[in-house]
Amino acid sequence: WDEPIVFELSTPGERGILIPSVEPSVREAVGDVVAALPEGMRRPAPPALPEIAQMRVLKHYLRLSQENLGSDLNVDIGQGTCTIKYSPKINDQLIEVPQLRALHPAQDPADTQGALEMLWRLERLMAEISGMDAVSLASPGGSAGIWTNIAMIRAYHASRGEGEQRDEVITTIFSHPSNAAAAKVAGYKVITIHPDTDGYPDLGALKAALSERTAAIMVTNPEDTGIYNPAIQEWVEAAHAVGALASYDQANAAGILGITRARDAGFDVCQFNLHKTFSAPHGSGGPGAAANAVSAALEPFLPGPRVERVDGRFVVREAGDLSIGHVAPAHGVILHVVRAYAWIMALGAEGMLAASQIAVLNNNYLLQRVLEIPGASAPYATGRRRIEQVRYSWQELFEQTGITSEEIGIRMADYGFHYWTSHHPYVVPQPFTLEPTECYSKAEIDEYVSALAQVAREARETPELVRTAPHNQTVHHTHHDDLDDPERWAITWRAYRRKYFGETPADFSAPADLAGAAA
Amino acid sequence: WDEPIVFELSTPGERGILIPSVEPSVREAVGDVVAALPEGMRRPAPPALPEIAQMRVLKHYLRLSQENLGSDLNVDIGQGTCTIKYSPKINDQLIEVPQLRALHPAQDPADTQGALEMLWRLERLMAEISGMDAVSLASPGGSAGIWTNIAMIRAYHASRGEGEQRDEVITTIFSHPSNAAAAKVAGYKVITIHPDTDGYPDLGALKAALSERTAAIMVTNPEDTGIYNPAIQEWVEAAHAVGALASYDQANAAGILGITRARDAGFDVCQFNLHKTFSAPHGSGGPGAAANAVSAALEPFLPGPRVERVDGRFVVREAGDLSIGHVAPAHGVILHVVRAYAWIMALGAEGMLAASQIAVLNNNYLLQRVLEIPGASAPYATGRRRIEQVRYSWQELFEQTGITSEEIGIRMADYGFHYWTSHHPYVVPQPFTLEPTECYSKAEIDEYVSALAQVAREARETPELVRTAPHNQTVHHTHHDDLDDPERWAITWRAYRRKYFGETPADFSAPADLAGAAA
Amino acid sequence: MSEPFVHPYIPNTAPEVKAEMLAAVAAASASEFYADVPADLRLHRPLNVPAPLPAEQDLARHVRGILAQNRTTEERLSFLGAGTYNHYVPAVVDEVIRRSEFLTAYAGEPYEDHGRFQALFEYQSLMAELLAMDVVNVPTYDGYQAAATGLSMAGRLTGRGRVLVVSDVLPEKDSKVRDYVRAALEIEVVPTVDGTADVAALRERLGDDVAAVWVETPSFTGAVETRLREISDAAHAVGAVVVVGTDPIGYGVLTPPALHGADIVTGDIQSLGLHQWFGGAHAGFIAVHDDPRFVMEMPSRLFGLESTDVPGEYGFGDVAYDRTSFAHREDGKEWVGTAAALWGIAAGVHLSLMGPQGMAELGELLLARTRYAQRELSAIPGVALGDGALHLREFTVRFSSASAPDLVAALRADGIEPGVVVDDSTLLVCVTETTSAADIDRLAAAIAAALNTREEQAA
Amino acid sequence: MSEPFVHPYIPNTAPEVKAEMLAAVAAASASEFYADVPADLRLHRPLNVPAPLPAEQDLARHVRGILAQNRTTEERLSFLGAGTYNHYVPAVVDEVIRRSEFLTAYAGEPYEDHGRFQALFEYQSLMAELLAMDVVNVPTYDGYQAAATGLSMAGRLTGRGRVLVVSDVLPEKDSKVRDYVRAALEIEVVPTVDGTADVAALRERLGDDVAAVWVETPSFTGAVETRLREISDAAHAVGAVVVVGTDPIGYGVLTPPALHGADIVTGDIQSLGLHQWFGGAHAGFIAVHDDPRFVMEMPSRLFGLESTDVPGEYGFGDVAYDRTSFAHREDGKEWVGTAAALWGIAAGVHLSLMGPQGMAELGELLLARTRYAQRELSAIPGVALGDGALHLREFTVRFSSASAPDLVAALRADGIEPGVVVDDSTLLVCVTETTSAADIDRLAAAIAAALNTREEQAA
Repeated sequence: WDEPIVFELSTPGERGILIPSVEPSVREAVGDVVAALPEGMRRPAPPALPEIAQMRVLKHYLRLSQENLGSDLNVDIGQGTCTIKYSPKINDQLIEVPQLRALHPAQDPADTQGALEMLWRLERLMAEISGMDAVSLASPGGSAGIWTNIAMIRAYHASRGEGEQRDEVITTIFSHPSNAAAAKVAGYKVITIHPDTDGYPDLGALKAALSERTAAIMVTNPEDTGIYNPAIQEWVEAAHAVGALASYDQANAAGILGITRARDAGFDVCQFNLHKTFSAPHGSGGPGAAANAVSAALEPFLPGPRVERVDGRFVVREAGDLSIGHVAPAHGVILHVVRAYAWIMALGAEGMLAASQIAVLNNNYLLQRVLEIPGASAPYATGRRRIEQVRYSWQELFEQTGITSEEIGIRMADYGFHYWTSHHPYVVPQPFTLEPTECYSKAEIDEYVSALAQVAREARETPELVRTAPHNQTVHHTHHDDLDDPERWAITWRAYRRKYFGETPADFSAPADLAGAAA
Repeated sequence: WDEPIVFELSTPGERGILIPSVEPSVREAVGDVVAALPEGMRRPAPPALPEIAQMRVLKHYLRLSQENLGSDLNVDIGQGTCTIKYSPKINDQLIEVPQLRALHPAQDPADTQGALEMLWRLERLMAEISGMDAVSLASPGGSAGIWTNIAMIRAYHASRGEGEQRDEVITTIFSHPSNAAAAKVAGYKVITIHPDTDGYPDLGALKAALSERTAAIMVTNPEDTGIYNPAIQEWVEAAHAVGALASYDQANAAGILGITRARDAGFDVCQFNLHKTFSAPHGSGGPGAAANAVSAALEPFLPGPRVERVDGRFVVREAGDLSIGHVAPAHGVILHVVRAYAWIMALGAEGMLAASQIAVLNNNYLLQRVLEIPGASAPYATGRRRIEQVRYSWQELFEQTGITSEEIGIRMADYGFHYWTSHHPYVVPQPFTLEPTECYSKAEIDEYVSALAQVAREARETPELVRTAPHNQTVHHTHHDDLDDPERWAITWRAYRRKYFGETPADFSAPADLAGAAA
Repeated sequence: MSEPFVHPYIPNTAPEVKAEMLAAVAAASASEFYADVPADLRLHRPLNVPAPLPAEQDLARHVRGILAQNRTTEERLSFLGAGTYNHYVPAVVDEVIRRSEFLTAYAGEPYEDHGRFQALFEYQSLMAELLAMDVVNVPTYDGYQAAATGLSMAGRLTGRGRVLVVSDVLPEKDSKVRDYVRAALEIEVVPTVDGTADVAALRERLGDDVAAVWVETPSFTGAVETRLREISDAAHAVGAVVVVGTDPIGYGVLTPPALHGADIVTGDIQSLGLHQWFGGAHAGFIAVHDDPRFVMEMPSRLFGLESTDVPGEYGFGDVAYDRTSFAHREDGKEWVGTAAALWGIAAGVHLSLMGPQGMAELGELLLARTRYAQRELSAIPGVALGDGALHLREFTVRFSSASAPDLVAALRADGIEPGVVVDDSTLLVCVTETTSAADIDRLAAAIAAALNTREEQAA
Repeated sequence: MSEPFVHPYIPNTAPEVKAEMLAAVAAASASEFYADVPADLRLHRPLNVPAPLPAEQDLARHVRGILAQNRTTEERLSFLGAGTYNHYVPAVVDEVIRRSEFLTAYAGEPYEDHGRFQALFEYQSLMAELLAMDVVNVPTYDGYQAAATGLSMAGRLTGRGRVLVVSDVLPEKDSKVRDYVRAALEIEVVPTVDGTADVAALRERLGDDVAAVWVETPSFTGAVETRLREISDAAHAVGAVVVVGTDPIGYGVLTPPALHGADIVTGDIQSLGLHQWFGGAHAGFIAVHDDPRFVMEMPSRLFGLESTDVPGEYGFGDVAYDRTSFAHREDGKEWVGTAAALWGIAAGVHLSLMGPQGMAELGELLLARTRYAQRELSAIPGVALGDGALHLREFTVRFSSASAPDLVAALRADGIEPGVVVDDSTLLVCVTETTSAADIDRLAAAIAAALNTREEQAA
């Protein structure tokens, strides 16, 4: 498809959908409410939205959808760190019912027992999976869950009068950047530990960094390299020894469910991503959802509202005074709560263990196959097994051919494969991160590796072919330099028309001159 | 995608879905029921179905779906005679509810009042739209509806003792072939009237063919040429004059809703296609559904069961002795009944009229634009308006370039457009039939015509490009001669493997030697 | 609606563009296009239909309000079968067939609709494995039509006019088939004995004027025909064709009819991935051996695999298109039209998910639960099994002293649909994988209680 | 499950292929891969979770059984709002966002995920027209987060630490915002007068240490701020940023905040095409002018249009990626992560369907029904409006002698959810296009009846 921008489809007078008319009885009672608006409150001209009949709107978005690769369509091994699992279709069917869709959080709890029971059940499952005492499902995303972690940690120290004193958070460079970023937003100074020469988190460096100023360590484990920190318990103990809390980002838990648990290593708080580890779909980038699990000591700090079971019925309670309050509307992303619950119930203990073990088997099989490709390497922990993913490097291939990892990724798309090029932080040179999860068959993994090997071969034999990719996509090579120049970036259609064609919309208003603001 | 045949995806031991186990209490009570099967009743080896995990099955079929052009995706003007309308998404949502999906026809009618009311309401609407007295929605397709028409006609004459005498049915060459074919199945000799030199149905020829042997005339109007028979009333009167019935195939009613009605022209019986005129989706070729509408005289012959309204409740009655009986399971295709009802209710009288008028406006606009393309013509009724479609001809272009209509159609697909090449009967040379319906905007019609003009230009300038199309599709030029040779046709994967690779399946059995059968 | 009528479904109701198009074709108004429709045939008033609901939310509320009167088989405990079965439909099946690309496709060519052709070819191929036959059609309307066409094929093949039916046939199906074949075939009933064919009686009535022997297995009462091989041998000996009507649900464990000599195997695929839909979602299959005599008699489309310009690539197309009414009107084989392709895709997805092990386990589960239900119900005093045959999914019970309609009424009051009434003393009971042992126990208890109450009232 | 564990979600549980892969990597069993996990951290028992339901039909029955306890707002007459609104969602919106291609996509690049980039760019663009601003982000979690980030942006921009809030804020939102900005900003309340801002009091408290003035319109009580221009002028005069929290539903007829001087406009798009989902489907927007000072403070992704190698072709990509935490961890602007992109696509489809006329008609309908409901309810003796402000969709009523919780309990018994309790005598009532005049009449009658009953009981 060569599908225009939606505004280009507009024909004056077309309607996409009709709205009920104001009832005559209402009209008679209230008159012309628009004309009666106070001075200046009536919009001078209608918004310049496009006018398009229904079928064409549908067609537009269906065509756009076809210009997209969901995990239902491709072999999504290339989105390492993202844990792209199969999102079972039955789970989508289970949520698409009026009993969830047409439910309001302020309804009589007698009418929402099913939803409340779902929340309660998943909390209990997550407590068992993490080994923790209490769980909240309120956080509407993985990073949001990390924020909830640090907000609780901050409230905990504040409740003990140590809020001022403890102003540092320690993380590792291969932990997800949101750990560092959320701690910063919470007001903390962030200290980042780099790995030792083997790629393992450096316990010595941690101990050197810990002090009575440390509020918490916030770490991902296994890290985005797929390496599990064998000294994780020592890390937690060291943190505890200085009065700090230990926060566990379980974004990479897909290989360790039923193998090892956060609480067993001593952690005080952790969060799981329901949209990764527990199979809820990624929705083009959200909604996501996190489960925050905490020890009994941190339970009073969990966000509200809380669901409790009393005499077999489920009741909603506002959280207590120590709580960090509300972190999102209502009870969190109920869609993902039901999906995650259904996924766990479809598998059970044996199934979750099998999922972890097969994810790890797939990953180590993939590791072996990738390392057979000339020019590819897996930095750190050479010769050791990995958990569920590996951060690889094309450095050798780059040195030999000048082809970058990003260029290889774009060429991979020509073969119908994803390959994510965001590998924060850019510590590994020419990185690529692959995570096969338990959901791909050997045949699909082999297919992916074959394409990767093919592109690596092309990098040597026909580098221009790789450099000028894509050749087989909806669009052609794009000019990214447009995007970093404020004079040229175009974040909306109206800005594009204004900047490139001088069309200033009638309702354009200039930014305020915040004269004092720069001061 | 280069998606394999589903059998090629099989890996031993994979499961796509699991089945509940036999309960221990059942097992204990009944033992091993499979082992206990009578001699020869246990299948010797499991069927050779593929073994594929769930996500891969899903991926397979999603990929196949993307290799398909639904009317939601393209500008479906090229499937003339098919009346490809917008099938409103709300109508799909309305049927996808347990209240229809999980309903059994033998349930207590008290539990199925909603479904019965839908049937009753649509019957009443169809009676008004056709002007007829009674309606059945039981026929599961358009041609099935034609069959129901002729079956009722046959029963009618039989009830009057004229079953033997009346053994002929008259149709026109531009009526849908199922009229002729169904009459043949019903035991009738079929007489086909060809148009006069202007392309209008030839009233003189009809009169010459009518006799006391005529059971019925069965005609489409407007015909597949988009020409409305201005003498239609005279046709009906002439049929009635010899004691024959008049059956109206309303497959092409999309341009005349609210304009003119079957009963007003004197017809005794007619059928509408719910999946064309009333917007129900075509489902890759079904299910369809027909509404059979009849005069009071034919009402006793309608198929059963019948829905009646008694004291505000809906009851189900078996049809009487004169009825042709059941033509399909239960009450017909309820999904399409609800969709058609919703479509009518969304439009109302004014909306259906507008739909007809715009369909006809679109068609005449399209006609004008197509005739501007050198090499295209619209045989018959030159210079006159058409109703909702036109059968065009590329004869002139073919004579000039040697490019056939079929080749043009294949090349059109390269531009993302459908173009149906089945134009039964092949009376118009190098035919193509376009039907824009009311659902396409002027912009889309223009887009389609531009592509058509472009391909016509290519036929002159770069004929080889057209002849070797497709260039831009999932597959390349296929070898149709495989398909007409019994030695080479491969109607199933197992037949393909057997014929081309000599793999005879374990459960293969040879056709019986029906020695006496040829006699 | 007093302003210019503009509707979301009809783009060119937008006044400006409509005027522009009228001008382009030099028409003053749309009525000009109807010059050929005589004035006295015109409807000079608006259609008399209810006021419309052009706002989608009003329409949705209205239709949902009507349908909300229905009570589903999820709200009732249902043992209803008789042609429409409550089998579980995997979510993936629904997901695939509701895709716009399949739902709204129609008659595209093998190039731009490659996916549809492949999906239906695969459906044919998967059914072929289940049935152990080499040719299966793109679905026709339903199992009724499939049987009617199967018999008609036999008539054309043999040039003969008699059909012997040796099984109990679902009455609605019998009605359809008889009227359909009326012009060419006469159907004679060879009454069943203890639920299945009376092979001796069949042998007596066979002759070289018999076009076909028609076998239903499972039959109307759910009885599985165990003597099909004998029937086939007898039929073939006089040159008659064996036409079977069946439900493919059991062939993960049961021997398919082809291996017992059936020539034309027909049936319905509603059991393979279609919801009940009030009986409105059926599709019929016709399977034959790869023998041109049979293939050339099939009216439906047959999608075949073919080679393309690229070696190793699969293309698809219509096999022997010249058979069809599209090609030859009344000289084609019966007719071909819009039938039930989408349901074929559904069944294909279903079989792809089930695989050999799924179909085997399902077959076993159905056999076991059927047997269990037979035992539980026949253990109730006053209840006996209708016959001693092998049953799959359905069976009849006879009440010695109670009326079947009364019993149904009594159980409906408890939220149970115990089965379909066959006659005053006989009930047709159906169990599937959705009716658990506990559900069957509940049925048995309710019947026992109802019969007891009846006895007490009588006493 | 006693046989080898094979699961449909995990292909390589198939025993043969699993063994083959283990052999390929020279591992005896999967446990070898966990060499780095110390033995004393291993869980040496199965997780203590309920027995699984691996058969899909059993799982479906179980989950549906739990959810069947819920009673929906289709079964109850609901006037509940307070942040989650019952607006009609067009079928096309649901159809688009449930497409596998959007539902299961994630972090693809602009080439293979061109459609996702375009759809979200279009969402940004459509919102921009509604809001009359040139920059809108890819959605953040919800309106709470959007306001919190908007205020944080103002703090960073100005380097100041005071925020003056001049509107009534939804308590849950206030809770979130305060905790989020705690490290950088102090929020001071300027109490409202008759439902909206006390501009005089604001002027008194403004100073050059004020980072932002925070306006909510419609406010917690549904009051529309009509003096935003004055507020903006006063704020700008001291170099403070005007941050608005809003719901975009009314901007088909109401003047958008940017035209009254707002600098950062934030809000929630649940009203634009998302179902209620028990409050679990929200997404937040942040809109600013195309001023790099503001743009560079935004934490979310911003998709921009760019040229490609083919003249006239549109490509897409991330604008100013270097702002983000992906690029710079704690040195980025707050953080970016999986938020609510799918809901942005939904809102884009919704606005594409609605067009200018749809949004205008909807705005008028909401204003009219709100006014109508205010009139009907305040006409009941003992019921008064909470304030005299202009309201959109929501408003409060005060009961002179009844308790709001008691009244709610009484109406629930009639199947009506009359509103959200604000305090013992105050109820927050919400009307939308799904609550018809007849529905409002029914509410008024029920409240009148309940109050009467109360009086009678008291008498």
